[in-house]
Amino acid sequence: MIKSILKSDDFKLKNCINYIVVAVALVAACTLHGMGELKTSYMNLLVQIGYSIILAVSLNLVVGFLGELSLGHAGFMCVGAYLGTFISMQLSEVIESKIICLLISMLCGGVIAAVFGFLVGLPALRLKGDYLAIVTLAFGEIIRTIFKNLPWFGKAMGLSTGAVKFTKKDTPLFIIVFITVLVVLFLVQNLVRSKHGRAITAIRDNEIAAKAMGINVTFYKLFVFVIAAFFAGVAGVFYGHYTTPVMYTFFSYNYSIEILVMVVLGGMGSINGSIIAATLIPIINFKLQEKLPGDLAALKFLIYALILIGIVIFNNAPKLAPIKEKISIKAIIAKLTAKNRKPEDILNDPAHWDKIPTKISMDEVLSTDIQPGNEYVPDKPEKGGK
Amino acid sequence: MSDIVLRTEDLGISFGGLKAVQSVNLEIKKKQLYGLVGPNGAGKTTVFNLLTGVYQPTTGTFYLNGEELKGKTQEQINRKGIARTFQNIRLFNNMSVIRNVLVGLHNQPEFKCNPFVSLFRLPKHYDTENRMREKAKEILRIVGLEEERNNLACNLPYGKQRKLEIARALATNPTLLLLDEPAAGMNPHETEDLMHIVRKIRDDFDMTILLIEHDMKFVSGLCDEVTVLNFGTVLAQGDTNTALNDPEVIKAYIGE
Amino acid sequence: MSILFDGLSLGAIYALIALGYTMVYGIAKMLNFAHGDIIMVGAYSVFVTLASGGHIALACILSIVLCVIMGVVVEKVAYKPLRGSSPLAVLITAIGVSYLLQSISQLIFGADPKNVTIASLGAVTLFGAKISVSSIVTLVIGAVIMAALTVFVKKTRTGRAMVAVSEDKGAAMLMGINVNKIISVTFAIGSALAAAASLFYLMQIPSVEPTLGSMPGIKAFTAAVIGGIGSIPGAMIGGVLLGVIEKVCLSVPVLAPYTTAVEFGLLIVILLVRPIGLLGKKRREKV
Amino acid sequence: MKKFSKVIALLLSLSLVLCFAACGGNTEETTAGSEETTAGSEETTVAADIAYDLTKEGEYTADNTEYVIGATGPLTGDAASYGISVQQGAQLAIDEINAAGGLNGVNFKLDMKDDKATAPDASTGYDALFEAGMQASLGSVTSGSAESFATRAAEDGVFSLTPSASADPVINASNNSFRVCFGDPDNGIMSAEKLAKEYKNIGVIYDSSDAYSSGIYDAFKAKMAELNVTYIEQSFDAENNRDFSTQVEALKDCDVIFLPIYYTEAGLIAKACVAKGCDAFLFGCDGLDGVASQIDATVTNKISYLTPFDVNSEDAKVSAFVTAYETKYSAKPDQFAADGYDAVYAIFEAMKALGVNNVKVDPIELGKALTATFTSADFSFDGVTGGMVWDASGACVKEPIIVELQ
Repeated sequence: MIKSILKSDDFKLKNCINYIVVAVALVAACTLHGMGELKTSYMNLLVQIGYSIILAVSLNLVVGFLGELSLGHAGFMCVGAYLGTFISMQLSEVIESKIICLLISMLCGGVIAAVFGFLVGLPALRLKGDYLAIVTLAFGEIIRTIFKNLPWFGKAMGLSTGAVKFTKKDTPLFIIVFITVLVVLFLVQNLVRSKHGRAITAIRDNEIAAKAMGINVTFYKLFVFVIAAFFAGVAGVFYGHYTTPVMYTFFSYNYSIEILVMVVLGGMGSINGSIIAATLIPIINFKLQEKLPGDLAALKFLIYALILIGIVIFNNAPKLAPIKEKISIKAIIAKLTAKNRKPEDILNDPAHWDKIPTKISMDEVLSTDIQPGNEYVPDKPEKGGK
Repeated sequence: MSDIVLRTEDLGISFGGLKAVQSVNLEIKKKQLYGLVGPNGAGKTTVFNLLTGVYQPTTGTFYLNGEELKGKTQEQINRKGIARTFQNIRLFNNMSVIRNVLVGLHNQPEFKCNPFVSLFRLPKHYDTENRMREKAKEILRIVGLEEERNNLACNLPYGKQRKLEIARALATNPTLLLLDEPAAGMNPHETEDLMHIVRKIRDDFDMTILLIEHDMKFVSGLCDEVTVLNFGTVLAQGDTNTALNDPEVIKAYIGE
Repeated sequence: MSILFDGLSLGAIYALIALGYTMVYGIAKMLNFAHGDIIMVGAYSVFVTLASGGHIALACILSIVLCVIMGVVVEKVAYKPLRGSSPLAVLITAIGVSYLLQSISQLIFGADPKNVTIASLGAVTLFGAKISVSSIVTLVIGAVIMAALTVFVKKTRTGRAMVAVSEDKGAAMLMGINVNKIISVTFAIGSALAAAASLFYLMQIPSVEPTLGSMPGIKAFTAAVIGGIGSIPGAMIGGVLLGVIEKVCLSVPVLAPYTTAVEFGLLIVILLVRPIGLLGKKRREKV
Repeated sequence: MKKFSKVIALLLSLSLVLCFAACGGNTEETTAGSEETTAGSEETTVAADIAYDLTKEGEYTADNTEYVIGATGPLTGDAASYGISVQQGAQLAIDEINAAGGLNGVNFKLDMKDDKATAPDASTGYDALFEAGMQASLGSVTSGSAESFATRAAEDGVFSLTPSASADPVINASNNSFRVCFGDPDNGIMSAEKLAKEYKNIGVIYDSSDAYSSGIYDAFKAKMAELNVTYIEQSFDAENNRDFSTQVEALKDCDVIFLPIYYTEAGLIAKACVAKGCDAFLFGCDGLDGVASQIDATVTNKISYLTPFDVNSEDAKVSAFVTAYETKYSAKPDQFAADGYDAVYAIFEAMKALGVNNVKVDPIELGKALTATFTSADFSFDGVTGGMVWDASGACVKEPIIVELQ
């Protein structure tokens, strides 16, 4: 039994490399911190990276795996940040340890956000594509509008979370955040690499066929929205413990879009890509903030926008595909190994059949149909052997 | 208990004023290979869509093994035992061949596995996955795609994609298999091969199969009974030879 | 009564922007997030022309010319290379373009809002409420543009080609329609509408800043979706409806802070009841 | 391969254990630390006696050749105009100080980071500044970010004197946090008293989405209830509404409309008044400073506001500042610029009074010293926004003037 478990995909190096990288990064950061070599700015940057990873990975579940565009992810984070941190602040009056407060409120914030995820998932059952995108965007704005007017959360002033905020004297927040990142990665990858993950990707690839295969589309759509919202809520709780005050301005659709940008830059459906993008974007933001003071700050958005447009066009433009293939790592490796490849090999390997020039394209095959002058005249049927 | 698997009664649907299909009465017996033929636009695929819950019939109803399935959703109908393939192939293109089949196996009671079992990787998850893989390989072997199991579905040649669709439908363990133009786009050699596969499926699984096909050699070589549709109505029905040689049918095809 | 008129004139602006959205979405099948920022560009050009002593008519023409050039250039540079790739990629590029336009205008004009001195057309009293002439003009022009667009799409060659492209790009291409040209024309029309919207926007809200376009853009997109995206009268109805609702909410003190929530809530409710919007055309996916 | 996977699994679990160990190890420190903090805050009242050492070198100030004053503010995004004003005002002050020979020959430097008016960016901005050798700070420009900045600064003990963040949580966030501007409640109470005394039909339009505006409005509301005066309220949400016809329509018959908002929206409201034919007197607080640039000749309403700063003042100091600002930036300074200018000078004066003569002075020691100076009874500062003294809470006490626009 254990042997077969160890043999499964879960324990292949390429499937757990991300755990290793995150864990090594965490251990390295802990060591540096223990030696007193880790600057506060880097510790705080690590927290930002951590919750960005959680957000990006969870949004990737919705966008990359389920194939539904959501522009309201910051809304779930907002729920977690306001309500989760609020709960934590109430708890802090009874419980002294900030860590325990955080852990409890993480669960609470996540669960409440998940409830909202369920509510947003409901329209997702009826709507698709851009319509769903605008509904999720609308949802995010509604949440924000409500929180900025409720008296319990400081209204426009925001929720002051000084009582529970992790300060320099506490256990560095990044440790807890990164352990959570590992847990989130574990859960998300387990989901994706299971029959349920297959069902979810099947819905993305072809909803009609998925339905015809008896996949419970309703259940899985709601399930994905709930899970993603749960994680976003957890990220929100971290946010509330990382900075004060929790203000509605942060959770605008612009932030949802920033998370989406992480997912798209990392590659939809690629968890490792999301991790990399969610690491790079906070670093870029931080470095640009550090390096571009004053008037140059406006340049930051300019650079950001240009990078965004450039990368998306480069990655997706059909016309650039041949250029991209030439310079991609895969292509370089293939080139290095291609010399010993005989044409017959290519012919026998269906993975390379797209490289074989054919005269008849698929459309022509499909269009063979009964037309005037090309009608089918039934032959004398020959009874097939039975 | 009769051995009639699928019975439709006065099945019909109209879109707006257009009667796409009207009063189709079918009776398909167990292990039967039944053909549904007719010129383009005759409403064959619409009948499939009615039987699988894509459209809801406006008149009539249909029964699978005596149980009325009208009004059920696509998912429910699939679980009751009707599986289908699609005329314009609808594979999960970005997934490997074996994963396509694994999706088909998703609802089998023997592979039931709560999402949280997978989420927390309880031992049951590994057990289920392994058994599913074995089963999927077995099904792929039947349609002759075992070798290709790790390729992306969209990289398969056309004929193999058709076969994969059949394998995937088969994986849902249906009592009735609906094949929508399974031989379209295949060369004669592949068609021959497919005929063997269809028969093998019928024999190995005691399957009842309803198929739409334009290739009359394929139909007449395979089916015991056919129904000929034209403009949404039944033109002829019964024994394959007789029905296909019906003057009305020939007229409908040649247009005279 | 007065609230209704205020709502109508605000709605007319939303409607004008929504028409641009709906045209571009209907034909190019892409959500042009940067549409709101094209309005901002138009508004700045009006501001610059007026501030340097130009006549309002000149400002109007210049802003339309600039917006059309802008729209077409953006389409050629940022969207055309992505034709045929996933809609999400196009959406992200559009967002990138939106950021780009905002930061460029901040670099040029600075971040602070600039006052625009625009000749007031005065006001008239109608049904006991005082209404500025500019809002009536906005409404009338909006209706005229809507009618003109409908006629354009139905009666002219280019318009019919647009419909063909929106139905099926591939088939349209096989019919000898230059799809790229049609999409460019669509963007040009959409941007011209944005320029018009910017002018009327300034008549009611005479102040420009780099982020001017984003909220009206989102609101107008909401309006377009409420009306049924791709439908020209739908955009008009959606815009006016949204404008009136916004004003009614604002006039109730308890509800006023929640205005945005009410507007977006309305969107969700309408889409849940009618997933294609009020006047949208249903498309059946072929199985 | 299989073996390798096992090794990795082992490594993974090991690292997890390590992490937990690290967590557990630090927890004890945590509780001890928080006790210290509480102890510290009890001693606030005797802040003046805190010992400091201005010769000490800071952790990150070894490379300083100038005194570094840090700040964050919105330099991009919706609120960018406020941040840029503060930056320009502060920079002007720095330039003047340097031109006059600095502090004992040592120049000053302003380092301002963009925070887009969001809390996390203010916090990372603070980190970057602190590690770049910042010695004293202007905090942040907008209230939320300033609270975030001040909280982080309090952890280290860095002095912050925010030019414009008027909400009370900002100065309550730490003992080292001070402000140059009026507090929101002060504005609200002063306005309520004035309006209740002089007018009958009072209307209010406030921005429910803005901390500054709702802060003033809440105080105003309470004061009006206390004075037993009724008024009509209207609100808007600056993020979403820029068309004020409805609000003005509702207040058309008022004698006076109180506008506890910023000048950009106030300009639009004034124009909406023209469109609606409403001739009410528009009265606001210091946020209205700058409204002159937002309106034109068409606006006939009388507008006036409570402010510590009048750009047209005859006062020599103010007109010198205005002239210098105009020469440098070819625009008239608004209140944010004046606040930024004053904040820099206040810090400079305090440092001069302290006799700071160490370019590498430790920000923490300097923080203690500056806090002691600012809260001491004999420190006052006379700037372009009036004469100021600070109380122990960090609030600034100064006299408002009423500026009238025609």
